[in-house]
Amino acid sequence: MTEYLLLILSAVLVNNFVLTRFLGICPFLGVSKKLPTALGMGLAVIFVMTSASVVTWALQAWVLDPLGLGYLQTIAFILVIATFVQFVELALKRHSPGLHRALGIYLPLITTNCCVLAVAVINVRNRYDLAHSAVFGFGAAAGFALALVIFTGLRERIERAAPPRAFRGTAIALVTAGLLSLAFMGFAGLVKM
Amino acid sequence: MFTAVIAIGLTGAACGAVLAVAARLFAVHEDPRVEELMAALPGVNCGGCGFAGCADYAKAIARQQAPLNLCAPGGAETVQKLAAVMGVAAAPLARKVAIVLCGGDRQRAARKFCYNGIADCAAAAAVGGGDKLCGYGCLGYGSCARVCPVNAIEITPGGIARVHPELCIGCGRCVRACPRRLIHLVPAERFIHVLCSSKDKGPVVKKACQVGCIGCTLCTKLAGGAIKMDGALAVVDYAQPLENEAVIEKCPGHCIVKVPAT
Amino acid sequence: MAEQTQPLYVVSPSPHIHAGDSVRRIMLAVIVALLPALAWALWRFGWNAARLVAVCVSACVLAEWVARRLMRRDAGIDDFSAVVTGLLLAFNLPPSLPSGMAVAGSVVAIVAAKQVFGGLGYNPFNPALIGRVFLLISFPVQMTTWSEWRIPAPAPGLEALTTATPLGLLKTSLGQGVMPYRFDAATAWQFFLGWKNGCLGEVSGLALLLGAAYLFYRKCIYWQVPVFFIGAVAAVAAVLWKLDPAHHLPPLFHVLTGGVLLGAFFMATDMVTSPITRLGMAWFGAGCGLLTMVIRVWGGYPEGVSFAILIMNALVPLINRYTRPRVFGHGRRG
Amino acid sequence: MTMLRAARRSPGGVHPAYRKEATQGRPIENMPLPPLLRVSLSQHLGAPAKPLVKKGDRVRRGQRIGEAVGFVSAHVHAPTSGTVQAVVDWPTPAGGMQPAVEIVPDGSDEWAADLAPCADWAAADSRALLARILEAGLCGMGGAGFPTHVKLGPPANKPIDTLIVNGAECEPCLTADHRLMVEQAAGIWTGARILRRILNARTIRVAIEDNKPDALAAMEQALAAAPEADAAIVALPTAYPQGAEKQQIYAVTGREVPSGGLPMDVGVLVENVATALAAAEAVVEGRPLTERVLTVTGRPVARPANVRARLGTPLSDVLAFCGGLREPAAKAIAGGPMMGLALPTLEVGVAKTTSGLLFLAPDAAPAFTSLPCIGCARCVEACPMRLLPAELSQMLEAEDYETAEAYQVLDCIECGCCAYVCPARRPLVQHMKQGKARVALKRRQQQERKAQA
Repeated sequence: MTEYLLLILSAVLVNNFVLTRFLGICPFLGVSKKLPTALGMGLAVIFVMTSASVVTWALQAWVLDPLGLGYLQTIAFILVIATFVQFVELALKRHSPGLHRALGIYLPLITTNCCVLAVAVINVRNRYDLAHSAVFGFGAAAGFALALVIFTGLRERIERAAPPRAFRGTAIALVTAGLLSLAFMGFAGLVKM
Repeated sequence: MFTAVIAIGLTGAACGAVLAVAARLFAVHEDPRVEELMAALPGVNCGGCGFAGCADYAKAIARQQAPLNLCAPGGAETVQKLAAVMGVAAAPLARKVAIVLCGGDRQRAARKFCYNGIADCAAAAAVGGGDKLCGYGCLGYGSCARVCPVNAIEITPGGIARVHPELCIGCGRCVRACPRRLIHLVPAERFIHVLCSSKDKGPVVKKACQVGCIGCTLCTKLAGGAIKMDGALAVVDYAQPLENEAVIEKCPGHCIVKVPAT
Repeated sequence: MAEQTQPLYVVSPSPHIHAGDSVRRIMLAVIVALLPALAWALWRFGWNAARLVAVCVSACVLAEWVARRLMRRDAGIDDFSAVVTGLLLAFNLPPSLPSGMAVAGSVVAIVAAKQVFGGLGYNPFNPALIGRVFLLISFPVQMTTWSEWRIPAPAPGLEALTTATPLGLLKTSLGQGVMPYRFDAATAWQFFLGWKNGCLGEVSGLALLLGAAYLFYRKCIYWQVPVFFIGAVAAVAAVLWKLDPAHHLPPLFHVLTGGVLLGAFFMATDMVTSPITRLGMAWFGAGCGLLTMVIRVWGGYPEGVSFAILIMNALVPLINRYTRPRVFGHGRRG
Repeated sequence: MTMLRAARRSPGGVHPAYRKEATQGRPIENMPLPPLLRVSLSQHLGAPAKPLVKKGDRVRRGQRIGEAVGFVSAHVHAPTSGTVQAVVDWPTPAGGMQPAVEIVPDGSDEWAADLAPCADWAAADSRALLARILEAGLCGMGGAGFPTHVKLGPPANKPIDTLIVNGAECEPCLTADHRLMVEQAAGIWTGARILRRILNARTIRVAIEDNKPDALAAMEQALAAAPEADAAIVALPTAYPQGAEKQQIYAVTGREVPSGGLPMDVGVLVENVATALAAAEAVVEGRPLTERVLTVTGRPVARPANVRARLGTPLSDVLAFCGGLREPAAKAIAGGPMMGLALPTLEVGVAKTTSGLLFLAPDAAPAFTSLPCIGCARCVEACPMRLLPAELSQMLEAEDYETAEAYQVLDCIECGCCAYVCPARRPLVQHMKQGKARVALKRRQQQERKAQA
């Protein structure tokens, strides 16, 4: 059991997908204006990444490997991820239109979110079994959500700052994200993978 | 190669089936025209039409609850596009620009006290009634300039707001931002304006400002109905044409000016 | 109507009197509070300390002046905040660090961590710590070479000189399960007085406490952050020490070594980057202490104070949001 | 059991040097009639009074010259006998333009016998007493100016069990209430009894800060001379804003007025000592409110004093009576230094709410700056309502009124403690005032939209 815990800990703190592996930056910047929206995005990404890890593992183990179609990995994974995202979008539009409108373009963009594809590919490369893939998928998504929530808090603070004209808007957000990842480097070596 | 096509084809088919079921489960009705109307609007979200943004204005048009010519930034061609989508003929909209009806900057208007507080017109007006002796004049703390989406309003070194007509898109945000209601939307081609909004009588205005309207009514005679008196204040009626430049020299209060038209 | 009886009155919103304090006086108070630690550093490390402090402070002030001119803002250096950042950055550097790196750290601290956000009050992260962590990650070797100090060897009578810091020794030797040296009252007193190596400002606990007392007197810091910070460090260390005395040192060791005292009283209590509610300060301090111990015991770096404070700085907006006091007239019967 | 300690310590608050030495020992001086009285018809909260007189009319002292308009308003009476010179729009201390009646006194100071004095008010019916209070045009003289007859008539379902007479006078520099308590303690107790009779409340508490020992002693003697059931004096610890309504109720009774609520929601009513005295004069001697005591002080003032001036006396005349300015003053303030209104001109008449006239020399008038907030949390420490002035002011600077409303900006009592301690000298109270106005406006618009939909 501690093995799974360490896996999650390493995915959330040590190799955080956003702050250490620098993946999923566009929704990280796009959705970090208001906290409720960020929480909504975090949950959506957790659902998509966890389920995508499971399904992509199944796809790899039962379809691609036996048929020797490893080279089709990316296309198949994207196909599955897109389906999940479309599913989430329809569900959200039906059950919470407010969150759907707030997330706006960034919801369908989860398909192109590199975190989702990355977790699927890493699962395959590290030869994780089903349980490990699911746990790692969940850990990676939790890391993304944690970084997103912390960054949204920071973003609401620097919205009130007065950076020079050239740094207003996304530029100052990127500088802050850089400093945040500098801080997260403290967790380097925390878990002996 | 053949097995690859079959494998990916089947996966695709499975995903398609899942989505088909989901689409029926989560069906939501939405008026298709709203997207088209949104495309026609400039998307500045300036609120000039009185709605919270282009999306709300589009929804209101789709429900036939709003006229088509409210979008000032869009101007005439937007009105045509909206009319096309709704299949309705709509009257074109004359382009309007904002103008600040006050000319008394720090050198020409006396001050009542030295103000010390937030550099914002609404805040300054609430402290001691504004630091200008004239109770109606522009305080020059830039509330309008900060609100303008296209930076068309400049606060002159003399501390008064001046609109650059060529930049103004007529969205009307500055009109709402000015606590003293000095900014009005006027037809773009007009170039003669009475730069004063003080309703005080002549002697009071003379003590407060060197370029105030002292209510001598001379301009109303010369302009032949295009300028009317509102108490002791001359007000231009923009519905009537006004070409007679003689008003500018004859005005003893020096408050009628020629603003270069665009 | 109203003739001018005398020169125009000044009219402003209420209140019309003031307690008298200003940002400048607060920064001066912090500088005065840092003097004891500075004196000990000069005495203990000699010329190196003087060089580093001079380089850092002047680099910070110059960087701020140039940045403000580039941003066409008023030259904000008269509030001494750049001097404070320079001093604190110098206190976080090993004495033997080359001046060029110190200048680089200063420029990053002032420009990247403060002025780019618009100057004092807008920066979410503590500038001095950003400078230090930047240097630690960019120049790991130079940032971890220390001066010698006399080590109380495990067996009595044996004396040895080493250049590793107490924490550095702990990290390396404990890895092989060997206790580096005995830690008893005499050693604790030696550490507290300052007879150990480490960064310029963190060596002498006594000097830091003197400065902290002055800050409390001038009401520049509140007790919540330092007490919960040191409390959390001591608590975690005590639990680990109880569970496995062979591999962990007592809590007093963890409190007296590394940057805990400097961090708790001067870095974490930086007004701009710490919470504004008392409850929030408590959580902030506890968080800093916990993360410090996590990094020290399980992390890759021997010292975790800088990273812990920076990570907690990132959480400050969330802390401020969720620790709001109950407004008068709300809650019970409101 | 006539002297009690505070039940609780109200949160936050600051301790400014209270600088009352210049005038706390000086007895009240009656000011002679000025050459011209300019009586504002809007000396109270609520709608300004409707003028009843026109140019050339002859009036006598106490004759009603302004009619209350609507429920929350108050009558205005001629402060002396004379002829009405004009009814003109004139700036008020807050800067707005309101109607005012200019009267040229004829020196006879002849009373109009409108209100019959009634000595045995104990027998009179409480509704008659309340009518007399309305007739006399009384309003809160502590500074708010809320019409007293409205306050004394709470709805039936809101019984009042405790009347608090506010003698805290926590504003630095002001000593008007202090001198009133020392010189006319008996009158204040009579007024308190009358107010209790009207409210049929059970308890009377007179709250006085413990930095006024002579006032405490005088009030205690007056109470001992005419003992009263369930009446006592509460010596409150000196702090600012101890005199604020909500804070004083909490300190004296331990009850917390709910947010957005009124003191009557917790069965308490607070009245200023000057208002109690005016109630006594209105009922016992049948005299409407025509004059009040104010402290003229500040380093630039030649002879600081407590002056009893007629309502409408131009402040320039009051200043002249106190020997004028011996050095240039940067600020002239109506009221105290913490919540007073800075005046653009001295040509404003004394109003029912003018508790002081304070002059600040240029070096003693600190200026606000727009430096950024450095998050030092001293304002959070000082706020008596436990709000977050630092966060609120930054939100209001960024015009984010929704979050400001969620952070309870409407609960701000504008006491000035936050701006007083702010090292960055930010105009926090102005941010709060603007925020409250915008949030209230937004709520009204929402209600209108809901009403239409």
